[in-house]
Amino acid sequence: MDYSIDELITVLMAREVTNTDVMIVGVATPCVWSAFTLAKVTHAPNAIFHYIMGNTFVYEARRVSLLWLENTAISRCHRIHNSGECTLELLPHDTLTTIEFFRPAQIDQYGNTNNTCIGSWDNPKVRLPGAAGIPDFSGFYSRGQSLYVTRHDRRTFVPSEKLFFRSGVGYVNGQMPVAGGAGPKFIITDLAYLDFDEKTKKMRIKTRHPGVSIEEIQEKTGFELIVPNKVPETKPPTDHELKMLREKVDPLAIRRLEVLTGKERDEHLQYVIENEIKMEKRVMERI
Amino acid sequence: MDYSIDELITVLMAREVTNTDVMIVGVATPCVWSAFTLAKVTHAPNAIFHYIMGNTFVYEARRVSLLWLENTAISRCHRIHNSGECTLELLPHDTLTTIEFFRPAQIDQYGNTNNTCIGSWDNPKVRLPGAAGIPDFSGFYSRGQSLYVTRHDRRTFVPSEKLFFRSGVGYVNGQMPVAGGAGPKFIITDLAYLDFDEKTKKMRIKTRHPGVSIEEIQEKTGFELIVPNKVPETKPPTDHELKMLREKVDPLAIRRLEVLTGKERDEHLQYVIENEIKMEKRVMERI
Amino acid sequence: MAINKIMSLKEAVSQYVEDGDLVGIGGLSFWRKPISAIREIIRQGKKNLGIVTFVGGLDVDLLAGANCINRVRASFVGMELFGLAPRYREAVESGKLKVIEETEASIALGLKAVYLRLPFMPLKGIIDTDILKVRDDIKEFVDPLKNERLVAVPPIKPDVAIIHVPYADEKGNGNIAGAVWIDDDLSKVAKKVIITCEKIVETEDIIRLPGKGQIPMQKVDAVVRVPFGAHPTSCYPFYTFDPIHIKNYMKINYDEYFNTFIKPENIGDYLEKVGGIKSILNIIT
Amino acid sequence: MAINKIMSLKEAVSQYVEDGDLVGIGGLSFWRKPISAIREIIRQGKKNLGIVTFVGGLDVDLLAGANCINRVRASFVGMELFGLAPRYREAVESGKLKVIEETEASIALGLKAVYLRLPFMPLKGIIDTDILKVRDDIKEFVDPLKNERLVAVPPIKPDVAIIHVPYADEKGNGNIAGAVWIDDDLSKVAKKVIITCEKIVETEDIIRLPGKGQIPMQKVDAVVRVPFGAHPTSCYPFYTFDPIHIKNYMKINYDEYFNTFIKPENIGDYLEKVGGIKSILNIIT
Repeated sequence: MDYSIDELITVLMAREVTNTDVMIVGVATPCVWSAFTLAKVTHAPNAIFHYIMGNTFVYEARRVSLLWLENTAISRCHRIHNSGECTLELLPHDTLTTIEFFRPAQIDQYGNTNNTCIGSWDNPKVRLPGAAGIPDFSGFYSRGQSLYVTRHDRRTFVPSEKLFFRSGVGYVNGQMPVAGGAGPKFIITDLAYLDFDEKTKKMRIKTRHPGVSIEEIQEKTGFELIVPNKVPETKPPTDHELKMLREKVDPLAIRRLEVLTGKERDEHLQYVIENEIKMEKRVMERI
Repeated sequence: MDYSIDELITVLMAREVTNTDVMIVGVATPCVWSAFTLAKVTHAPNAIFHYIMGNTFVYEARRVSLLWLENTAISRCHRIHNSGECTLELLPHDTLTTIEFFRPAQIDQYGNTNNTCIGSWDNPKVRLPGAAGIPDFSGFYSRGQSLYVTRHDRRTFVPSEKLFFRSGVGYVNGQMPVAGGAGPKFIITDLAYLDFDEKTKKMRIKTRHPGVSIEEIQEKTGFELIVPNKVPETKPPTDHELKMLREKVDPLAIRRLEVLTGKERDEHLQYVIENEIKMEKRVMERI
Repeated sequence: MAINKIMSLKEAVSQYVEDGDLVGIGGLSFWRKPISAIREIIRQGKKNLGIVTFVGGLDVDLLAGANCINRVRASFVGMELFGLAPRYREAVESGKLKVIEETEASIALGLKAVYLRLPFMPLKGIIDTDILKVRDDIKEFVDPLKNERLVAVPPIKPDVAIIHVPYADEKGNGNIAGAVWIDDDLSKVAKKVIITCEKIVETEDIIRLPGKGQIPMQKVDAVVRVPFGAHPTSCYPFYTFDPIHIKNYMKINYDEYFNTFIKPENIGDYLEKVGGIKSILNIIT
Repeated sequence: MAINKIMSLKEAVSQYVEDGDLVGIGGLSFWRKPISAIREIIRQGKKNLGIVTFVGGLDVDLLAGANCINRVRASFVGMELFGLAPRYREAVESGKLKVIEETEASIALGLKAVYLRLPFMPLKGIIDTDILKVRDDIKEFVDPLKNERLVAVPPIKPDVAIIHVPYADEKGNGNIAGAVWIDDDLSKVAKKVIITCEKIVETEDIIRLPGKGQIPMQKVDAVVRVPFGAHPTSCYPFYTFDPIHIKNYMKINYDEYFNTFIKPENIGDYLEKVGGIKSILNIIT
């Protein structure tokens, strides 16, 4: 089956989930939520959702939603905490939660990230939302940090000296994180699956997506990538993965809001809103 | 009306409670629980119970119990926390909880206390239960520490050099507590109401209980007490206080377990147990 | 004799929010934000407020647009999938609004430090970030037991906390049906607390509600009933955020927004402007 | 495919408790203590265990009497109004059992430190106590921000936590109906967790129970059903502690106690020895 880029990214993220994971569903990241839900209904039925929208653990999977996610996160949870417990206990802990995907506005060759500002901090061209909890947890995960970027370009992939603000810590100067975690593990983008060289801790192409050349990936990256002798093609989504994603997990394609821009995005947002405020659709389907 | 010593101590403690207090009910201190309950049903109707047995806030008053206090502490609570929140947040905080009575095994002239051991720490004659939370909270209370002792004698009231272990901090060397609280405020005993001299921070007789002489109090204290020119007699329990305490608050006189010893105590414990395991008495009366 | 803390929004804000205060705001981006109280703060023309909130969104943006605030402590400020927060951006980029860079843990620990009267709390997470370069009140130090690298973050003590909750009693017990976020900590450490609520219930009911009274009565100064008081943000389990209103908010001129939606004091008048019962039907769960 | 962690007490204790382990025990003095698991530990002759518990009582006393433990971390160990803990006293006074002096806050903070991988947590409360004289792993230091006097307490990481709960599901979610004390923290930071429970319910039921699953499934290794498994301590909301048994325990010779009450492996046999249904009628709520 044909697939779109949001579908590819979502499927690749889903494949990272294991059956014993506790999957951290953040706010406003429908690709991640879709990926976790897809994993849950395909190969990881015992995985647990940890919803930040709710501060809850939830065992069952429900359809992805823009407007009604509080219902999904809260009404059927089997544990509820507060953000103090979430932030200071569950998230940095290695067993209580296990997998989280971060999306940086900028990332350098060592996996250091910036979500704080474009331009200088005290006189920013664009004030971005901020670090959130990324530095609080990313250095802790023993299985490493999971990252994704929906538009692979030189504005996002920058050399260290062009990272405007280091709001998330990767391999600073090639070192392991102080907090004891395994450091950045991989980045899933619209062009490739990238990981980090074990020795130099620099970013490396692991697989290139179907139809994408190594040259294109390098060209759209603001620093030199490590290119192994063999760079296989990314295994594309299977028909089953696509079918589940489209029909069950995220039929309104809310995930697409993470990849679209401009007018197209605005129209899709309108489409999602209109569909979700329809009376008869407010109970989130259990899948 | 005549009254017993447990009744006097309980009434005096009750009088310390104000209408806006949050009263910390510890475990195995029925005098304190009786006192708080008495205050609640007499002059402090808006006071809130904070039960350690339950880690709960409770607004309504119930009869004091030995066996069924979990029911009282939990079934009707309007807030429930865990000990982490209780110990690290509510108790040291100045508004969330406000009054707690501690009973030391030893106390010196500066209000330093010992609940850890009799004899040297590494070769104790008697291993006592331990510091519990006394040092964690006592230095914080802005209204000061409230103390009580059911048997005023030279084994309990000792000079600083005979305090075997300082497990609770009073005015160390006459200084205010490091944690910022007001320090020991008063001690209610079976002989007197004692407080501390504002300047020297040494223990002082404030009132002597009816029939007790200053000489007797001093004689039963292992250090020199400050004796003001005027030491009035303690105002004895009123008929209303006694009636409420005996008939409503603690009809089985469970509080007496804190003052009795030996065979008398054993028999009273048996009496309380027998009465409380009776089927028809298991719902704690709301008062 | 009975405790009764119920008052009007006007009274509560004028009595408990002072110019220059550090105001703790509950909720998350556009979920259960005390927006009716924010509108009242704007109407009363409060100035030089500081904000501390776990994740800011419409709350911070409205206050930035109205020039009520000069500093913000938040781990994140944004309008989620609706975009960056427009007035917040403008205020920060023009230098009018100071951002005190925080993370989730630095805020959570800063609040926790207040309870035990600690001058700091230790943290590993933010070591090696640039946050340390722009926060001179955060210091790296060597821990006294194991010589590990650590960072010391200072306490955060709000002057007043403002929390919207679905249920409250007149004594000030507040029940949050959904996510609590840091609202319990904000209430517990703030010097004064205002809660706005959808419904006033009896203490008997608080006892029976899941989660009971997460906001403890002894900390609460004012209880204000404002049905749909979080609109256009959500209040679980009653309604979700109003996506149409928020989409509109992202485009509309601020003065027009002020005149149409902030000026009306009466919640009914406001809700009529928002679209009346048909808009409410869109968002109730 | 479905997760099922249910096993026998014998299996759970032999598989997850090793000689020398630091064992975290839930409950408080004689309230909701996992006594059936303690009896199993004694029967299996475990040695050199350390105990960490918020407040110790019958649990610590039984283990001290059986010579299973060589160190105890607790803020308090006693039998409440029934007296001092007799075997604990004897073991400490004879030098067989080492007390690591703790307070409520030093234990609570020690557990909290584990989450953020902190080498210490700061505390004011215990400054100027003699606890600092007998704990060389606690140090006074000067805080890096305000130069205040502080004390650094180290992390506490149990090898295994043992918690008795009224309700659990087969996945390992545990619900505590009454006071949680530090049992959630013990479970969350311990390397392995055994829960014993009164009743096995479905996850669907955990969702509906007040407090839901305070003990999170992902941390739990073994779920063991033992009705009256906390006896002679309490398990709210089902039964309170058995005052007659505890009074007897205070006087009886330990060997006799062992032979009569600890030896029987089967919970029914044990309860018959305790007095059977008439004793149970005394304590059910």
